[in-house]
Amino acid sequence: MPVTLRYPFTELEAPPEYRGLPHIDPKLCIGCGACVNACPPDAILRIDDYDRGTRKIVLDIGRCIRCARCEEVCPTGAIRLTNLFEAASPDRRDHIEVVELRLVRCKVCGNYTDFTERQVKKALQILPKEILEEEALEEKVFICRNCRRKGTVDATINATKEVVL
Amino acid sequence: MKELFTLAVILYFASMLVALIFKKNYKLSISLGHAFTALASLSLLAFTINAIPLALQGKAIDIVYNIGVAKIPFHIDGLSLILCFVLGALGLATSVYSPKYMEFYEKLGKGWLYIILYSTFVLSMILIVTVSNLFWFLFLWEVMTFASYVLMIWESEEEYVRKAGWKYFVTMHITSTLPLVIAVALLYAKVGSVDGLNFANLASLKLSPIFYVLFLIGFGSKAGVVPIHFWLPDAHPAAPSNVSALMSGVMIKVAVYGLIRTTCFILKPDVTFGYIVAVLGTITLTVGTLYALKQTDAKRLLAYHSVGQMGYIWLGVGVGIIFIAKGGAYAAFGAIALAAGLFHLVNHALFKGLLFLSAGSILYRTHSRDLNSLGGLAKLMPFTAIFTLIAAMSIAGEPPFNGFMSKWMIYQSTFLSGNGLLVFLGVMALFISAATLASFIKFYTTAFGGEPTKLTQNVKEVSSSMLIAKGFLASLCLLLGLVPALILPLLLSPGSALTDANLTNWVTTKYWLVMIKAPSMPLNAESYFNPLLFVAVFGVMLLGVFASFPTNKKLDEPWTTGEPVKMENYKLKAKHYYLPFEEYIHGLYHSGDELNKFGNAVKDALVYAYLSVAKALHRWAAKLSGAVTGIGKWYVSSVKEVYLDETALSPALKAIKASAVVIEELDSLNMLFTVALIVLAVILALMLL
Amino acid sequence: MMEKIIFALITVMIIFLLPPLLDGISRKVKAKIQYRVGASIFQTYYDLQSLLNMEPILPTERLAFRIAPYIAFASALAATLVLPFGSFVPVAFTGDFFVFLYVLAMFSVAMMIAGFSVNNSYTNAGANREMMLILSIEPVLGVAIGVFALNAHSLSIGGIPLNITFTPSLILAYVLLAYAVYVEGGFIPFDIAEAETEILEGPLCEYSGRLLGMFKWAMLIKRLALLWLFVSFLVLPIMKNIVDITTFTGGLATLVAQLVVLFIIYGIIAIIEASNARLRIDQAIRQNTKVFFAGLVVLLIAALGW
Amino acid sequence: MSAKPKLRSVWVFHLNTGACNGCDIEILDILTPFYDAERLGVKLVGSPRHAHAMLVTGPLTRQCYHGAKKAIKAMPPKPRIIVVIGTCACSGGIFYNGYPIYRRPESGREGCEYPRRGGIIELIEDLRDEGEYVGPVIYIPGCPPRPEEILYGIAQLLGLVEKKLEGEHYTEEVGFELPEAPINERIRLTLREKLRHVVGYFDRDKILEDFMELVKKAEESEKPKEELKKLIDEYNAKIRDVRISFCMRLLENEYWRVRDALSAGKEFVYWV
Amino acid sequence: MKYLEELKAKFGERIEEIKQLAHNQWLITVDKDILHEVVVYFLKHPEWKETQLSTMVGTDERPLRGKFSVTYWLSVNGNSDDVYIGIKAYLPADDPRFKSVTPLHKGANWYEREVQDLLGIIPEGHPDPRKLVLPDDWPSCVYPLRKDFHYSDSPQGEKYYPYREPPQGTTVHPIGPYHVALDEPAHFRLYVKGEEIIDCDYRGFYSHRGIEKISESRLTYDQICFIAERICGICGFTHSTAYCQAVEAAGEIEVPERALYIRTIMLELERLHSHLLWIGVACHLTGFDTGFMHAWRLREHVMWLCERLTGNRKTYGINLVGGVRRDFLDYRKEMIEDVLKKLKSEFGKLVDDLTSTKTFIKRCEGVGVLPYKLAHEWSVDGPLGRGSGRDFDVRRDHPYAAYGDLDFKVPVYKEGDVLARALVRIEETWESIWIIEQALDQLPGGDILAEYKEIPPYREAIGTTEAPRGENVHYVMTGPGNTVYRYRARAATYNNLPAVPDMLRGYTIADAPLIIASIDPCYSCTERVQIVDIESGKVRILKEEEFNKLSIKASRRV
Repeated sequence: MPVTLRYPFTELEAPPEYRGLPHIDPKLCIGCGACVNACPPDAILRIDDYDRGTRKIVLDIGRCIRCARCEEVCPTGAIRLTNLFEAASPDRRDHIEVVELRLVRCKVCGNYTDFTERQVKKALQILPKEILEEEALEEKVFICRNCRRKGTVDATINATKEVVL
Repeated sequence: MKELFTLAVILYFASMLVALIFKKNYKLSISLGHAFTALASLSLLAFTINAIPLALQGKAIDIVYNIGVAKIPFHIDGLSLILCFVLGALGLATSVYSPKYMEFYEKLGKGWLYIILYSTFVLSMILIVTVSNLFWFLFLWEVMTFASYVLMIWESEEEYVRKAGWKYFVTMHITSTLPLVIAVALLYAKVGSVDGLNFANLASLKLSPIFYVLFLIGFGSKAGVVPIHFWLPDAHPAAPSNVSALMSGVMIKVAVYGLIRTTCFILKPDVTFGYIVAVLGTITLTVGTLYALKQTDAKRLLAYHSVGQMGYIWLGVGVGIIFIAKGGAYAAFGAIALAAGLFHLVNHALFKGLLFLSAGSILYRTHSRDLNSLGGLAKLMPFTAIFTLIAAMSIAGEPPFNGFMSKWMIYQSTFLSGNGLLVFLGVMALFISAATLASFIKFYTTAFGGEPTKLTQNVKEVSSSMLIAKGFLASLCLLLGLVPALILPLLLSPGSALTDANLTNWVTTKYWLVMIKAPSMPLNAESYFNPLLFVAVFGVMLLGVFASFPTNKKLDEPWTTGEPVKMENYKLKAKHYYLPFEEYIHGLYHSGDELNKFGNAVKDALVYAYLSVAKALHRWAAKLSGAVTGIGKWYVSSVKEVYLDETALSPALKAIKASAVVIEELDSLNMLFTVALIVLAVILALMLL
Repeated sequence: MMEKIIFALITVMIIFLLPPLLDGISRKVKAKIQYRVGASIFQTYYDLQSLLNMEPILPTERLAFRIAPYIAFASALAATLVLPFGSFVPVAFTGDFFVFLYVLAMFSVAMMIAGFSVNNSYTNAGANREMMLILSIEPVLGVAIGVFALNAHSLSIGGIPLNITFTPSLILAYVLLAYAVYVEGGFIPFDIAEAETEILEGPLCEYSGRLLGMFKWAMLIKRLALLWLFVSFLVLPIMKNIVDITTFTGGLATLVAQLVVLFIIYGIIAIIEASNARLRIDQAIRQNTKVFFAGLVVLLIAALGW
Repeated sequence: MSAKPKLRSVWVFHLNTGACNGCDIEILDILTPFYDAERLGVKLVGSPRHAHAMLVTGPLTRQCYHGAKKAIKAMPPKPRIIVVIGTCACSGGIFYNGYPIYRRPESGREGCEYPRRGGIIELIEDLRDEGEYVGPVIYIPGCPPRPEEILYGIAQLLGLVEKKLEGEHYTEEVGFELPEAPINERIRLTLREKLRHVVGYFDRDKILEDFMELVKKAEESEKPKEELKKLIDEYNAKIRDVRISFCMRLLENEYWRVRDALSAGKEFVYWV
Repeated sequence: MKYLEELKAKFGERIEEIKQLAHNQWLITVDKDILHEVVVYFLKHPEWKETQLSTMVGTDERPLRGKFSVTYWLSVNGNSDDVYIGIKAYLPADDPRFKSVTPLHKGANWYEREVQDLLGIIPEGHPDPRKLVLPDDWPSCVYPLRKDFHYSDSPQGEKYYPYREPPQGTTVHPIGPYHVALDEPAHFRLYVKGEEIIDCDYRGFYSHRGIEKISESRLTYDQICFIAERICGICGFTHSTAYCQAVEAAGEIEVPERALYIRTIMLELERLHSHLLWIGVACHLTGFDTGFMHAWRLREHVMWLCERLTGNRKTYGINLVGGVRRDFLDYRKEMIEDVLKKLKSEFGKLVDDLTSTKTFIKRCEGVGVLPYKLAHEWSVDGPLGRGSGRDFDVRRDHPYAAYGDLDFKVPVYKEGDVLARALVRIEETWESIWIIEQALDQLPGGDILAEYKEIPPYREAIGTTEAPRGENVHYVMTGPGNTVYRYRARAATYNNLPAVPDMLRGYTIADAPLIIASIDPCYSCTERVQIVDIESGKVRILKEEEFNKLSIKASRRV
């Protein structure tokens, strides 16, 4: 009466409660970096490239400790711990998941800002429409911090930032 | 043929002479002296080999030397030849080995004296095993004891050597010489003349059982049989290694010769006596070997094994005596058992000699015989290692070496005896064989295994002459193991002389096969062993696997589970080998120690008494020599140092006198010496009366 | 002649190839007891094959260390060659029990010398234990042989089983022999010398690759030799009453019977192994001594002729 | 699955370079009845000399470094497979830049490189620099990896299974979708945060989804409050779980409270 | 606390301050010269038989007060009072020395060596002032837990080996760091005569990962929960619970009752699998693999249960400051009940199997005896202490989580050998099953995670739990900006391990793995880690002299 499981000669699914491999849904990720801040082992990186105007959210499954703090803090539910577990690989590069997002180009100075286009969209979704008219916001949102500091300090944009981060 | 024997004797005397001539040059005297002893051994060997066919026919060689005052008769039969062979072989090996080895003792000087003593020692043994008169036997016996004693205390500035010397000398006199003297005196009283003490004459007498007891004690104590073995482990290591080799290799065997000669040939083999010998042998082998298991001093370990291995010999001889005495269908079986014992005697001489020479080599190079601090010599002294391994495997009884053959025959003679007690003795022998193996694995691996230690890291291989000597013995070990038939017929001859049975039905000794039958053995169930075939099969398989699975030599340091450990501390110390087992049988050791304490008390009392007597005798001798006091004084003042050994060779009175003068410095030693001379004088006096 | 060749072939197969299979079966049985699927019964072959293909790494230059596996292998083989396979004895350089024992002991000697010739307290401890185990079991074995010798008046491996008469003491001698074989075979609880969790497989700790493979294989062959001896003692006396062993078919039948009994015994051993913890060396010595003293009683009974 | 294995016998030595024990216990676990790595020919051995493969766990502390190096050097010259088990050994894990952790000087201690550095690879590279052969390396991340995952890794090593994971690099091309919830996003986020404190992050999304489903239904009716109450009663009767029912009730109250507050125009900001 | 009066009477003015930190925690600040006297006064107090040196914390308080401080935390057990006493002394920054307690109480040995290593606070008169914690190639005079040390610096020093010369005529028998009987690296250097162990030297802290430093610098309060869990892979949950309790006590956070019960159930499940693991390992070490397999087969059911309850088999990751992260829905409760039912029937069978295997019992009986007196001197914890007749249990003496509401027995054996420890663990397993059943029945409703605003800085507290191996003590001093100022974790094994050499002496190397395993050692717990902060991004490797200079300068500045 052996009780041995057939695995690895058969497929096996971990229970739905299992905190398995993390996965970023690239369609949902807005690149806000909340997960980066929450991640205890720094398995998630936020790498901004201001020359090319991209932000990379890099997830290294080989560094992840499966604590699911990222899932807990993610505002869009983009990063989730699946119940997959078969991550073994001879190549560490297989453990990398990169989501590369475009940064917003500042309308004033033309440099890239430190937030992504998707972040802005999300912020706009959350912000109560009653508070500001959309057009006015759109204008001011696409401005980098420096230029903004130079210009008038807009309380609502500050609020936006707060919301997002 | 007789000339060869005489030549050997003469050569020994010649060596003494040569040594005296070149007295001033230590090295030369020793080299030349040993050259002569080597030649002497060779001629003895040649004599032995020539004499074997005669012995096989049941004939003996009789020689008589007329030395003026007396005629000394010699009767050389198979039994004597066995011992002659041993003496020749071991004498040759030590003679080749010693010149180089004795450089170790150069600072002690007096090479000439050493040669004289050496020759006296070996010669006395040769004569003992060939002489056929009990009087001369006893005389030579005392000479042998004395010569071995002086050789033994060669390093007499060491405290432990002096102590061991005392122990040896006193014990020998009380337990060995004394019973023998009594026995001889009793016999003399019966026959009335020195010539009447001839073996042939004595054999025709009807003698009382008391002689069994006297001879048993006399020869048993010399052979180191429990309980009179205590002197041996102290005595043998104290001597220089070449002498140890002779003492362990031959001297104690001479006692076995004496036992067989007296109890089987002079007296009649007796069943009860046989049982006693066998049981004593078993006790000896058990006690000796189990004590050896504990030793960490290389030579002491070997000495204890001498005790143990003597037990094997006694067991074989004892079983032989039982069945020879029983006679009938068992007589032939008895002869085989006796041959087994004698075979072990020969083998033990060879491998124990070799082991002592190896221990000597180690001592020579490392100045240490403490196994705890040795190590890694296999790398530095590869040939010594191989020879030691051969000897160790021989003594442990691993096929195809000679030790296995003789042990195997002893097992056959006990297990097939159909006697519950003897089977039990055989079981003990089997068990002790494992203990011997344990002990020699320890001996070999602590000295040669592992990495070199601080002590041994600068050691070199010993010189070729020493290696040749060891190689000679090692090859004999292998040869006798592979082709036991070379010597078995000779070994069987004493047995067949004692029985009338036709041995050819019972034992087959072709070159390639030894087959033994026992009484009431069913058909096709004989015990046989074919060493040559075994070696061939084994060798083919060994080479086969070696060729099919070759290995490279990528090296790494031993695995220390991750943290570094000094190599020296990472090896089991010799004293910790088999510790749980030793603890388990500590009851034995403990009671042994208690007995030892008791024995020491007895011994001390005896020594005290002995010394008192010696002192009295000494004083008496001093008074007697009053007349020559002046000469003695002059001698002392003109010679700067007076040593006991020097005086030993002066005329007796002068020696007594000289020792009287230096009594303050060399009190006890001189007393012992005096006693020795007086004992000799007493023996002579008894005879002449 | 033809018959001899057939027997020789079968024998070679048994000697070389059966031991790993037996080990595989033993592992399988143990796995089943532990509710596992366990390795394939051919796993030991795979293990040996992969080890024998691996270059070793040596901890010391000592020659003794390097050739010990070969000596062990050759001695285990040589010991096996004198056993009766049916009526066939492959190379009868001896028929004697003691020669068999001593040749087999060379295996242990090689192992111990190898273990002691490395500066490593693990291998040293293993070799040390091996020796002590032999020391404590040797008398038991001796007593068993003694009873057999008293009973059959022979020391021949072929001769004893064919000439014994069944007496109470003989039955007890079988028990003693079984015990001794079990201990010498180094099965749990007597795998003290090769204890993995305590002293990292003892003398084998420093061996690697090919040399380790040789040793492991040799050890399995040694176990086969010991068990085959016991099986022969068990089977031959029975079979000789049923068939004529000296004929070809009789020999073959005996061989088959031997094999069957061997498998059964290996299975039983696996069960004993699975349900025991390893003893400490001092406990093993104590137990073996107890058995020895019991054996002496058996010897006494045998000496009295019962 | 039916592929013939490349290796049929893998003897492994377990090398812990400062792990928390989790992975080590899982390694022992794969020997136990349910997983039984012996099926695959895996045997845990006591000495690196016997080992084909080294099972490495732990972030490689400096104190372990020397011993670990010795252990790998003590292995037979080939095959020297390294099986890296657990996140720590793969990349240093949560401990990756603590002061006692070994890093090669060229690896640096902090930085944005990826794959993230750390763990046993530092030692392997040191060994390779010294000219020692080190065989194939297989990484099995996890904290700790499940026994199945270790089995999977070993099976991969034996050639029984193929690797399933590939590195992914997504760019904007995959498209962006901003999921539209049936209720106001701000309310949703507030409720979501509230739920975190009641049932925890894991179960909240499912419950919230169900709840929003009900809300959507309720909002369509005329009397949403009564309707929602009714719907939730029905839902609870169906699900028969005390906790979920409790949450539903709670959500209902919260929902109306927040919605009322919002529609009253009160400033209401949530924070993560 | 009537004893405080006694204390005041005895030491008078040199007691500088007495304050209550939490309902059961008192902090007594004393003059540094009488520190050791006060500590020993409590330890040897005749009325508090089982008083225990729980932990000792050294803190670099130079940024706050310009001083170092050391605090000895004592737990008073086996008495109706539920009290922890901290005895604190401030040491001057330029010459941080204090009188060592070790000569008077062996149990303080490691604590004092640790502060010496990590903070450069020197215990005067310590009998064995060798390095304990830091790597052997760590430079001298660099103290990582000082606040002027950056957590990710790792200066190289010269490698040396701190071992004593072996006693005359003994062989060194090293066990570990890579020995098959040790799951984790630790180095026992046995000095043996053949098989017999004469003496033992220990070098641990191979798993020292700097958790405390990481926690004080890189991580936030919530993140520390996860690193605390990774202190140990077997009893991680008790660590994170203890940490959370410490922070909750310091920050005065009210934890919902349901969270407490969930924690209790998880703690007991952890104890279940840990004890089953231990039984298996003990069997494995004695070569009884069948016992190992069956124990672990049972354990696997618990592991699966935990995986379904929390999402992971052992690093449950469900603790946060203020509560837990996952709730027990009804179906999860049912799963627990099923597993318990299975365990109850099969565990009994397993125990019967073990006790009827004579060879196994023979190996355990009379081996590794730790008499009561030594157990007390070394302040050993948990089943080890209870196997030696010490009657204490944090769950009973200082109820935390929901243990105050539950009923259970504390098994105590007097023999002090491996068998006694095994029996204690077996009985505790039965008790754990019983506790879980009770807790499930009483599981209250409500939230599982408290809401709190901010944790006030510079408050101290300790949190204790009874891990499967004994008492875990976590000390937290809160800091500004969502980080911890000082975090100190002490696992049970930290107290138990120093007693191992005493247990080994006189037994054989065959027993050594079993004896070492019998304390159920958890080196990673003992050796913790310290880490916390991310961004600086540049590599800093300093030469030793440079570094030493720097730290000297820094200390002068402070």
